[in-house]
Amino acid sequence: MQELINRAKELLADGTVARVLGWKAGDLPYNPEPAYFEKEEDFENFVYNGFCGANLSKYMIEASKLEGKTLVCLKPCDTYSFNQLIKEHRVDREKAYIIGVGCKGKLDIEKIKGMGIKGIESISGAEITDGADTLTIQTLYGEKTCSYADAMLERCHVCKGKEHKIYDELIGESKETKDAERFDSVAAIEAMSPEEKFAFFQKELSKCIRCNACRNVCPACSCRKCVFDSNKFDSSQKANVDSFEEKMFHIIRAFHVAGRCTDCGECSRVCPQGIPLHLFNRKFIKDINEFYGEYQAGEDTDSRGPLTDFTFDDVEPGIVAERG
Amino acid sequence: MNTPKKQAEMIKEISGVNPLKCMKCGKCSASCPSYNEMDIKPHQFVSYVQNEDIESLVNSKSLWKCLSCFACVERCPRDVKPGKLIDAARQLVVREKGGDYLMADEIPELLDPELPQQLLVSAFRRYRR
Amino acid sequence: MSIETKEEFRPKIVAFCCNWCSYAGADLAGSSRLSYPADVKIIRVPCSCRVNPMFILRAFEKGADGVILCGCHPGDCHYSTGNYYARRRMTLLFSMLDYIGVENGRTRVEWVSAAEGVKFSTTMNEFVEKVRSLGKNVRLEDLRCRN
Amino acid sequence: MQRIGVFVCHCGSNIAATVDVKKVVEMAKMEPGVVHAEDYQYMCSEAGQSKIAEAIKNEKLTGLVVCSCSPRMHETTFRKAAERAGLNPYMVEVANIREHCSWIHKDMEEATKKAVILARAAIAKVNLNASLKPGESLVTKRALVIGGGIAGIQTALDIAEAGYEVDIVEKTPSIGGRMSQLDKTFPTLDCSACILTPKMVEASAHEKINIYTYSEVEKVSGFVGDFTVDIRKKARSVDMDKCTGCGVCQEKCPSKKNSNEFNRGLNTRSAIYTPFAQAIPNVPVIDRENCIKFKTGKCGVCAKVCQAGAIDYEQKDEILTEKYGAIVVATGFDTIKLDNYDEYAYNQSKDVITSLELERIMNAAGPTKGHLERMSDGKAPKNMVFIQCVGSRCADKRGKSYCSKICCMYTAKHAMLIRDKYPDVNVTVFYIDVRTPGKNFDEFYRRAVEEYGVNYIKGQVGKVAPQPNGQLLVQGVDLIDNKQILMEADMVVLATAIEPDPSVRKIATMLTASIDTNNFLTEAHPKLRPVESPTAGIFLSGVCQGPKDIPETVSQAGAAAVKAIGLLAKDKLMTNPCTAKSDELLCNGCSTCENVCPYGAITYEDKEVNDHGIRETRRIAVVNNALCQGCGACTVACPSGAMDLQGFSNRQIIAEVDAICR
Repeated sequence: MQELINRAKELLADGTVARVLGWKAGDLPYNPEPAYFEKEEDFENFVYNGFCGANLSKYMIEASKLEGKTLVCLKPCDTYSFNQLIKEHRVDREKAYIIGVGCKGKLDIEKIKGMGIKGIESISGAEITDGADTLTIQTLYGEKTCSYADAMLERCHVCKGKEHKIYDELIGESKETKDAERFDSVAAIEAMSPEEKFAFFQKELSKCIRCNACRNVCPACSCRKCVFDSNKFDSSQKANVDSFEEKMFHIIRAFHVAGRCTDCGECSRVCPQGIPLHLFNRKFIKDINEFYGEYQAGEDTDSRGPLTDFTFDDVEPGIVAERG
Repeated sequence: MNTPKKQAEMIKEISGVNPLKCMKCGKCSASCPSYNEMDIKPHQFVSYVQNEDIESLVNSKSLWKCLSCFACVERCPRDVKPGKLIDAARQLVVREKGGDYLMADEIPELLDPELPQQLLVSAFRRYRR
Repeated sequence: MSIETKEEFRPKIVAFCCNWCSYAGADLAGSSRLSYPADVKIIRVPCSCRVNPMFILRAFEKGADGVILCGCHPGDCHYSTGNYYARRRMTLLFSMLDYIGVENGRTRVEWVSAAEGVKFSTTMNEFVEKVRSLGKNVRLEDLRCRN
Repeated sequence: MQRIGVFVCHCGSNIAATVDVKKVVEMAKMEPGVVHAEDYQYMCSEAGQSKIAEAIKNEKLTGLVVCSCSPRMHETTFRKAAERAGLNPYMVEVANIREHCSWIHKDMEEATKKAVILARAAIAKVNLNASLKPGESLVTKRALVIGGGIAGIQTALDIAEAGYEVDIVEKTPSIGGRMSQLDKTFPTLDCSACILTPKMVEASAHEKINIYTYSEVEKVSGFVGDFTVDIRKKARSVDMDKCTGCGVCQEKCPSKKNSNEFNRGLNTRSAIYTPFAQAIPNVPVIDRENCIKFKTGKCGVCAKVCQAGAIDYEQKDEILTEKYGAIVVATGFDTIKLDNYDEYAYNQSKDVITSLELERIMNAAGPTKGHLERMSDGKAPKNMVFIQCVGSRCADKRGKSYCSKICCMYTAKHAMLIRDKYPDVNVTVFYIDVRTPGKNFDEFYRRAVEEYGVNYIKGQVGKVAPQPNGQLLVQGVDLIDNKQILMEADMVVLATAIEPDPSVRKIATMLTASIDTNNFLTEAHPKLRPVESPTAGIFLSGVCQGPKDIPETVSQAGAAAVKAIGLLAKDKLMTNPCTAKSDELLCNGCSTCENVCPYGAITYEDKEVNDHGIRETRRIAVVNNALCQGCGACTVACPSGAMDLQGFSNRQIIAEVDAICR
């Protein structure tokens, strides 16, 4: 982390960048938040550890409008989002100085709490320089430990790889975290009967409180004005008023980002109700891969997205029924 | 037996043939190897079913003279398949009478070693329940 | 007629038809007097690619029991490529609906040319039959407005 | 709020017999925005239209809903009526209660209910309609004719005579098409070449006509009045300007065993060839697949003997890009393949031929120099059998469902010509029906029977079996005598079904012109617009639209020409105002819409916007109204809903959905 801070200060000092976009410590040991750092003294709060899950790409939309370059710290998976935003002309590559930061998997505090660890005072073992094997947690009730992998976000278990797709320089080491298949969870739902599927999503989605956190954090959901806030479709709404609307909202949201979603997993990470929202996006990705060939949004900045492309012999929509 | 109308419906159902599709070109009769032995000709099967005169059809010689070679079925340009109609009429008789045209014991006597296999198969198709 | 048949379930079906092929195909079905159930109501759109998934979900929300989209055959789109995009969009949307447990018989895409009045009518007959067999759409409907 | 008038048409009894129009009027009056509703016998009539005009004036209507026949039929009529009465034509919507309702439903209650819902949907839409103004686009005063047969030649001549430039693109080395392969024409028996050749010469000499032979259309973009077409001029390997057409190269060419397409493969030709003597242009092409020089690199005989030095082995395909205001398709036909008709032994015997092959045999320039003889042994036939409807009128996959229309007449012609020239030849025709609608057609057929003694048998042939003695055993049926017939024939002629030339599929796709299940191009209206494609600016000439004989083809060619001239005569066209429009405050500038636009109508501009007080420069999608055709692909691709389609807006369609599901 110190290496990162030193380099950031250096670039600020020599005028290469006008500000630094990173994470600052929060009020609790596990909730750092995205922040700008413009002066040397700001860096006191700068952190980069296992809890820095937030994808900073989306902040670059606004940062691109500011004077001068912005140094942005991007984890390997965040670079996919950044590429996708370049493709959509939402961020200005010239306005960004990208430091690709290493990643050893990001942590999910809900998982730690789920292990019965309460009253957390501090956590060690989550620094980027640590081995990412074990977490030691000081709690009101004494010291507890847990394995790093057990506390990881779902998305890190199905990591796309620790290679940065776009950067100006790289700092920090990474560690492979993939130990599960990305589409297994989707396939498990696909195998259910229609009744089970419906019951599953009914249960999950009825938790939705329409806080819009998923939409606000999503780098693909970067519309100036969301269709659910405009009068273009007679669909504007601020809260759920019936059981269908949450489904409508989430299906349309997933459809709007289909072919553009990099599967960064931010939606699921930020959902206060713990809804596995990535299951929607990943279903689309799985279908796209199966129907139209492997496609990873954000892999590059110039390929055609699957929904703005076609071949003459694409599968017919009837495939859905045929597949059973 | 049932009313002529029901019989005709049954033939249509068994054969899966829609006689209304016939354009009366006669290609079935032109293709038929047993044409000369038949009293009702293949192209007429269609109109007999259409006119619901199943009685004449089931009592005709043609019923048993058809070789079931299905040349007419193969070549019919309108997908009407007169061979299937006569096949269905035969089914009707076989089902109705409860008796077969030939007894199994009689067959060996009638066999000619020169006969092609296909004919035997079609004979079984016709004469067995 | 028994009471049961009187109260037979009549589905609400929305059919989106592209102006150039399928709407003309529906016109041909009409002028050829090829009947299909009155449950089908057609909305004219310029091209199958004009149909936004929002429209389909909206129809379900408002109580439709089935939604069918008809367009020109692939390769024959009046706008060259519209139906190719529609094909991808609808494949993914239908797959998603299937994934969340909505019976896939309630959605269908059929390519009907201006010359295929017969196909239009048989497609609609089949589709209505299918939706009837599935019964009322209760999974996507906004129940609040119904009861 | 709109002030909407609803007009319900009885269409005589077409609608009123199954839809309770009074009930529709009554229900419509209860819909929001509706201030006036009435019904009338014939809304499209003069009287009906003036009712609309009166209501617009008296009730100060701002929107109209006409419940009548399909909008494809009378939308324009009602829009024009509204415009004359001072209402913007795009404030009119049509509820289709005839084709989509009264004609398909029998139960009055049910049909009326549906009509009410359809009216309701249209009213809901009109409530959200906005006045639209069409734009203008310029017309390129030049026409393209695809296909250089009699249809294409006639169309080109007629357009050129009206004073417009025309280009003909023909894929074979010469214009002339199928008609140049025919010997005589029915029902007058004049020689085909004698009437066609002068037309070919006239076309090639016309100063307004430019002919590209051995060329194909490669790519088409643009729209009515302004098409851009790429034409591939295939390498001829002979310099058109230098060649004198002396023919020495063809004589000396050592590769002579190549199937002669013009003679339907009945004999052979050299690798450098002109398809026939009267070919235009009279410049040979080198068939590179069979040329020894191209295959082995050695030979070059033609170059050596050519005094004009016209042979050019290095020639390359050339792509020309031209602009046109109108395109006429005249791609013609071919006979179907007979591979699936084993019973007629076409692939087994050389003496079973198609009628088009017989044309070549009968022709003095054909493979037998006009002598009627068997292709197997050159003997003169004594007994000939003609079989009608081979592959026509078939419900199965082997053939075509339609009647090929020309076979009855050309068979009568063949039979008559043979009996006339070779009175000792017996001619038997097996037919299903003899169809002779046309001027002097039935008389012609009767002459074949009565004066020339052609034996017509009503019935079909089941099988043609080649015999060891070279004869053909024909097994047929006489349905009148109820007899099966077995006869020996020396030659059997199959009246083979015709189908659109296979190249038409690709061309139709390029032109976005619709084709039917048989690959015939669809007309804009089967009765009232038979020579226009539904795609604006595309016209149909000849058999590409449906089977027809020469006089019909020539009339249609003229009609297509007139339609094209009508278009070219205009300086400007009104463009469809139902185009996409981007809301600059919602646009993300993400380029997604640009990727799906088939017309390249969307570009991006950096534009200063005022978003509720925030002034900033944004990258924003801009639609070129002259290029946009209004498909709406962009509207769905747009995630923010910034892109919307005028006349079919998101809110309008949703209003229709809501009205239907209510």
